[in-house]
Amino acid sequence: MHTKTGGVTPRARFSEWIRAPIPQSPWHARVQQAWLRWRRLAGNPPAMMGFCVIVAFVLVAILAPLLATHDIYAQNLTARLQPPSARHWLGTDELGRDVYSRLVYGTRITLYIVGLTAVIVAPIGLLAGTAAGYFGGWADIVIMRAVDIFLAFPSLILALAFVAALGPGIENAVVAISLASWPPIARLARAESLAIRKSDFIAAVRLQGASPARIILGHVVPMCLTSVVVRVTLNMASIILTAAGLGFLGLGAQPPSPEWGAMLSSGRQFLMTAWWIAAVPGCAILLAGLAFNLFGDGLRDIMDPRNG
Amino acid sequence: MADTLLEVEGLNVRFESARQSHHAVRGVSFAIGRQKVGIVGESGSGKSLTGRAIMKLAPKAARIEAGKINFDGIDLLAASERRMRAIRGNRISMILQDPKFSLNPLMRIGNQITEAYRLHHRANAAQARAKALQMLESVDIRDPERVFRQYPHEVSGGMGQRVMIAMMLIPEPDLIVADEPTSALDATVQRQVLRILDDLVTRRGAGLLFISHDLNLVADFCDRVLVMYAGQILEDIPARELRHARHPYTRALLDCLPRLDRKVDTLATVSRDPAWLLPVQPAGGVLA
Amino acid sequence: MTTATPAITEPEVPRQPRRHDPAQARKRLVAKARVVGRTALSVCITLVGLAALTFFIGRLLPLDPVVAVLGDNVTKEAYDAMYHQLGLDQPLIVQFGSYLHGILTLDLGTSLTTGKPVLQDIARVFPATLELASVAVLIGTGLGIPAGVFSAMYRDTWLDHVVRVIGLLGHSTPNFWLGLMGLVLLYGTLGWIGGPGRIDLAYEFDLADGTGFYLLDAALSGNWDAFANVFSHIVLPASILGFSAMAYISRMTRSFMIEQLGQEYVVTARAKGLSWARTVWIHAFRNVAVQVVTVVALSYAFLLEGAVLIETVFAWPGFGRYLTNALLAGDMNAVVGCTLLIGLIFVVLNLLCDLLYRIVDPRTR
Amino acid sequence: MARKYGAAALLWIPALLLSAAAQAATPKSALVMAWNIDAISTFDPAQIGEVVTGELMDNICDTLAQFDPKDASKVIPAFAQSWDVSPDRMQITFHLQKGAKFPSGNIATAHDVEQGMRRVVKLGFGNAAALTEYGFRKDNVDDRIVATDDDTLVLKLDKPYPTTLVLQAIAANRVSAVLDMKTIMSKAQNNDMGNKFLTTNTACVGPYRLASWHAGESVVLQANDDYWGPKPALKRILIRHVAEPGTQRLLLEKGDVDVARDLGSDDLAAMEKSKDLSIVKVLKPQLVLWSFNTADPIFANEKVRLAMRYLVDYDGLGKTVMAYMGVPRASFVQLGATGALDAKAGEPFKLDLAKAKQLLTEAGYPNGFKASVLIGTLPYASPVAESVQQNAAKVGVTLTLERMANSQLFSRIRGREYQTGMQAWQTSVPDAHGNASRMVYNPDNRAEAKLTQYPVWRTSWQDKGMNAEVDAALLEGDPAKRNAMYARLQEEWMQKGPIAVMFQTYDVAGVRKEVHDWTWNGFRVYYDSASK
Repeated sequence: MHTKTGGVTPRARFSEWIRAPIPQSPWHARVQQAWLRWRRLAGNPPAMMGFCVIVAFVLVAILAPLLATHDIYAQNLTARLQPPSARHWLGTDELGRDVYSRLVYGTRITLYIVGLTAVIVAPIGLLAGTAAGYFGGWADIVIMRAVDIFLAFPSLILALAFVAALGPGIENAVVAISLASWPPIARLARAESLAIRKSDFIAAVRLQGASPARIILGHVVPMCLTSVVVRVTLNMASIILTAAGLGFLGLGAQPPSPEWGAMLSSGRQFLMTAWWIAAVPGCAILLAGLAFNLFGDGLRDIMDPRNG
Repeated sequence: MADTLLEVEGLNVRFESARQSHHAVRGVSFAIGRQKVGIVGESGSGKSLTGRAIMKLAPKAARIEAGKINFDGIDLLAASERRMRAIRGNRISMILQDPKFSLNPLMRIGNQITEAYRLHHRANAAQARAKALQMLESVDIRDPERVFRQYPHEVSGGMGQRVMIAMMLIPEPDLIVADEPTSALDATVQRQVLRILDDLVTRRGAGLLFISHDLNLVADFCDRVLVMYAGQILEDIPARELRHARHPYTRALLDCLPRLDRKVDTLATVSRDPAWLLPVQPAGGVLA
Repeated sequence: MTTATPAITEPEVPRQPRRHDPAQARKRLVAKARVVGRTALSVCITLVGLAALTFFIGRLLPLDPVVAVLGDNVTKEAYDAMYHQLGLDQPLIVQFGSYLHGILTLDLGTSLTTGKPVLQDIARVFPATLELASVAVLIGTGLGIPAGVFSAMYRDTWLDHVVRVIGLLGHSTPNFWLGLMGLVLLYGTLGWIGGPGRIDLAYEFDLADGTGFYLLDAALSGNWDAFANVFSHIVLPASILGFSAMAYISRMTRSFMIEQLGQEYVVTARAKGLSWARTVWIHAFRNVAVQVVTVVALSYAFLLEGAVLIETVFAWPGFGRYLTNALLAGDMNAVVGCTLLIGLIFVVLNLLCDLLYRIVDPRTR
Repeated sequence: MARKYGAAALLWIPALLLSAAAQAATPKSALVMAWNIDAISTFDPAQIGEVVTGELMDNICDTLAQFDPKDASKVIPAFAQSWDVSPDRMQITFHLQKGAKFPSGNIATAHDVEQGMRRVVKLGFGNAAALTEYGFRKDNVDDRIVATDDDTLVLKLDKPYPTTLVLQAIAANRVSAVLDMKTIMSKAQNNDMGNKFLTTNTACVGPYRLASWHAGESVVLQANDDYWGPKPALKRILIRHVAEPGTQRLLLEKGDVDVARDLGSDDLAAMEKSKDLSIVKVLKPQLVLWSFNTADPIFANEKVRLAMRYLVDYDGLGKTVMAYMGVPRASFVQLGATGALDAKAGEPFKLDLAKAKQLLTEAGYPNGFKASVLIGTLPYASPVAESVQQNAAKVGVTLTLERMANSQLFSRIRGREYQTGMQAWQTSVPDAHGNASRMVYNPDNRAEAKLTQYPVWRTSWQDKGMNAEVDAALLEGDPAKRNAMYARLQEEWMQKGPIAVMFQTYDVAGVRKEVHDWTWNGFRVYYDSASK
């Protein structure tokens, strides 16, 4: 497409290409769009910060085996509840396990929970919402009524109830949290698709005789996607907190898993003697939650500036 | 011309966005006295922005530069926000396009008008009220008492715009910037509103900067017309000579208007030419 | 904190202009009646749904209510007797039916763990939570609204960023953790504040029979020692909950304000010569006031949830702890009762807010 | 308006800092105790199946006899001032206190006790077992428990049980509580014999009475002024529910409570040094069990169960996690009980991975196996389980832990729906028979028998031979012979039993110096002798 720009360095060529006022192809347009958004993100320090932290977390999770200094299950009853030291950077817990190493591996669990929940929640919420919004009428009434019912519960209570019913464990916690957090997404998707449904291009597609399923999946869903993504990112913080809350009540990950909430609640017994056991995972949770919030906030500003 | 009211020189407005800086107004210069001057141009030609820049009400993101903006001997470039407040409404006021949005939906019309008055004149509630009612009458509102008590959504568009005019004229400003004051109204009402605006302005001998996209309207309403295109003023001619405008763009605009006096088989469309864009003269003093 | 799910967006406001003409008026009346009817119906459906959902979750629980009543060490006969007495041998649907009937007669059944009627229990524990939540909301509103407005006024300045980050901190902090740490520091180490519980046992019996709102009781009875004591107990948990409420309120206020500040009437106001501050507070804020009130009202409801963990940490004898205990002990009547109540509160609050719109916003009158 | 809010908010910050917590010393006439009292669900002595209410009840309701505060294995007179035993040990006659008054004003007579004891059997809650075990059944209780006059009560036994055992199991047990039957029966509804009334009330002769109970909040006991015995020094016992051990420590150290009952072992270690409070502890008749469901093919194998016993780090845990919480114990008979093996013989096991590995190989699991362990919410449950899990991993056995609410844990284990599970078990008598009858003796192993109150039944394990030995030991007249028989039982059971006993627990409390004469033994706490 940009053969004219022969002599210039690739870099300059790229920047010229990426800035090109008129995109040459859909792909080009998409790249430009993405690039533009990236620029906007870069221009938003808090969001950028959040993004970096998340990236850091992901890296930690991947590199856990390299970063960890001890076997996270290895107990040493003679060296328990030790304060931070050169040997144990963040001290040891009630069974003499290295808190730092456990914290590092804990990121894996946290990200696992967050990711899995997102993967479950987004599609459910999207489909329910778009279906309700697109079909309207009874479908709408029924689905939205269900959503209202779920929304009338504080999500933690609902998660508690479900976990109690399903039995403890990470997977169950994830399911419970998902069950508690799809409704807002559905509501959002519905609102979006209500608007889209009226738009002319949908009418056009319908005239071409596309099936509702096709229209929803092929046209409505993609339109809702951005705002849903933003919303899910914002939700991730509260997911982390709910998960931690469940762990705190002993209903989340089961021992000896180094899930942060579980670590925190076991550390609770030693607040006075070994505060760091509770303090450290607490900080980690805080940091993770904050990162996702900052990033989600930034994303929202970027994706749909209207409610900046 | 005699007693220049407003003098603008080399006005530039830029929007610095993440992607690239968009140069919305490019070195616009003009001067107006106590007369009715129209600014015409397609949407996005920067005409409204020019109007707002004068009042320093352009959006935050906009970077405004100008060689000179003088209003009645006051250097607006240098004027502090405090000073500007004394000028806005009091000396220069502004009529916006659509009363549905430009009036505060949760304030009674009366309060909005009296507020404008008491802001610049020492007057107690009763006096302000009297003045407001009188003002409402002067914009041909039959039952001012009632309108005074009503909320914006309770009055029709035309009446809303008249309220707007009343509100903006009550402090008796010297210059009025009217930003598409009639575009939101239907034809019949338009005339009426324009008439009111017209004789209020002429009676007070105030200046009027009439921003519009409707060449015809401007042609027979204003004394002078500035034609803007892509953030620049292409032509500045007396309204009555508009017919003989020689700039191709102005011509094009004229031609693409349906005419009654002469038969046209096809409506011409505006053809653009990069050459029209004159080199932008370097801006002088930076403001805001 | 999980409390602040920004799920609530401003309810959309009908903008039809108002005409003075009897036929129209009658039509509107009929329409209103229909609206009222529909809302009432939907509320009922929601509540029944709530009850059903919780009830069936409750019955799914692998917890054995009989064990919850009789304890671990019990003979078969006693077990079966209680099993029958609790009506667990009937089909679920029958049990649910009788439960619904109970609700209609304001009988939420008897708590298995306390042996008292659930309603009575709730009546006892609720004031504790309500007091906590009220103080928290007071803090949240007091800090949140100004914070939100200012960061909207000075958008994208350092102030805005600071407010936003603080707000997000409020969303991101595990409040139970904050509670634990605060307790250790402020009570354990520094001794600035009162410990867990609502009040030192020494005073508890001075306020035994009052409204249940200790601050109020103490003040009314002029027992200022007790008041100071109660205050020293409530200040930390309330501040922590208030923090999350603040985060939520400031966030919402900010976005409402930003939307308003983009409106034309703001330009009008400026063009009149109003100062920026006055434009914001007098003109724009008036337009978000109702939405803000809505948010405040709902943050109240969210605090109920926030209370669950905080009350566990602070041994606060409130609704949240009652619910958690009931949940862990398999005390289904209590769980369902509480959940129903929470649902009810949410629904009612939403209704009230809609009502508020109709009253305050002239366009909907 | 928002400005005002702002001002109010700003005022709050200093308020937070300045709010000097009015630190109230606890009232002189009252004992203030921090305790986890979530478990309280009723005050009906016929129904109470849980430790906290049990302890309260002991101070609310006199029983015929009581355990000697100094030596729990002795039984001393209480509401019964004396008793005589028929030569054939088949009948015990109690001579009761005269003219003692109930709070209601009624006079307490032998008939109240008689009715009360019959009531227990007829209601048939868990506590009924205390009587049914000794042959008092619904159909015969009316002629076997008889008040011959206002202050004489006769118990007719079906077998010549050891008298001390009967006294411990019945006379010193809340099943013989002195209940105000007139009042209670007057409150009875749909012939529950006043069970509903007693869930939230008490009507007894005793040093204290229940003044108020707010579930999960507080319990208040009020001294009875017209109590026949010595008047309690402290007029009020205030019990505040506090779940968090850490919180309890804070309250205790700040002097907001006089006694804390659920302190964590590490907090206790830290507080030992403190000079304004003391740590007191006493062995409870409570054992920490690891039960194996022998219906599961893996654990049906005796060698596997034995191997598991070698995976517990009795010593390490005992010194750390379980310090102050308990002592290593493998025998089903608690230390201090008649017939118990001594500390050494009662704990032949130690952490020995090699031995465990070898046993597993013999059992046919050279590469170990996978199994699940259910645990409850007791503070030490999780660390102990995790430690075991870690050791198991070293011999190839993968244990997955499932932590759950205690009530859930109970119902799973009672329903035999588990592979292995850890829970605490408490007996009410300081005699080998107490647990022999529950953890060894399994009268009927069929699932439909539902002998859910027998820990051994829950493991679906039965050994006819040992059943017989238990019966024999029970009725053996000669104490020396009897002890020998129990010694044999214990040794045999420790090798092949379906339950690995790991620890015997302490009752441990932090008591502030202001409190004097905090008196207790493994079986009860004597509030009435405490003073300040």
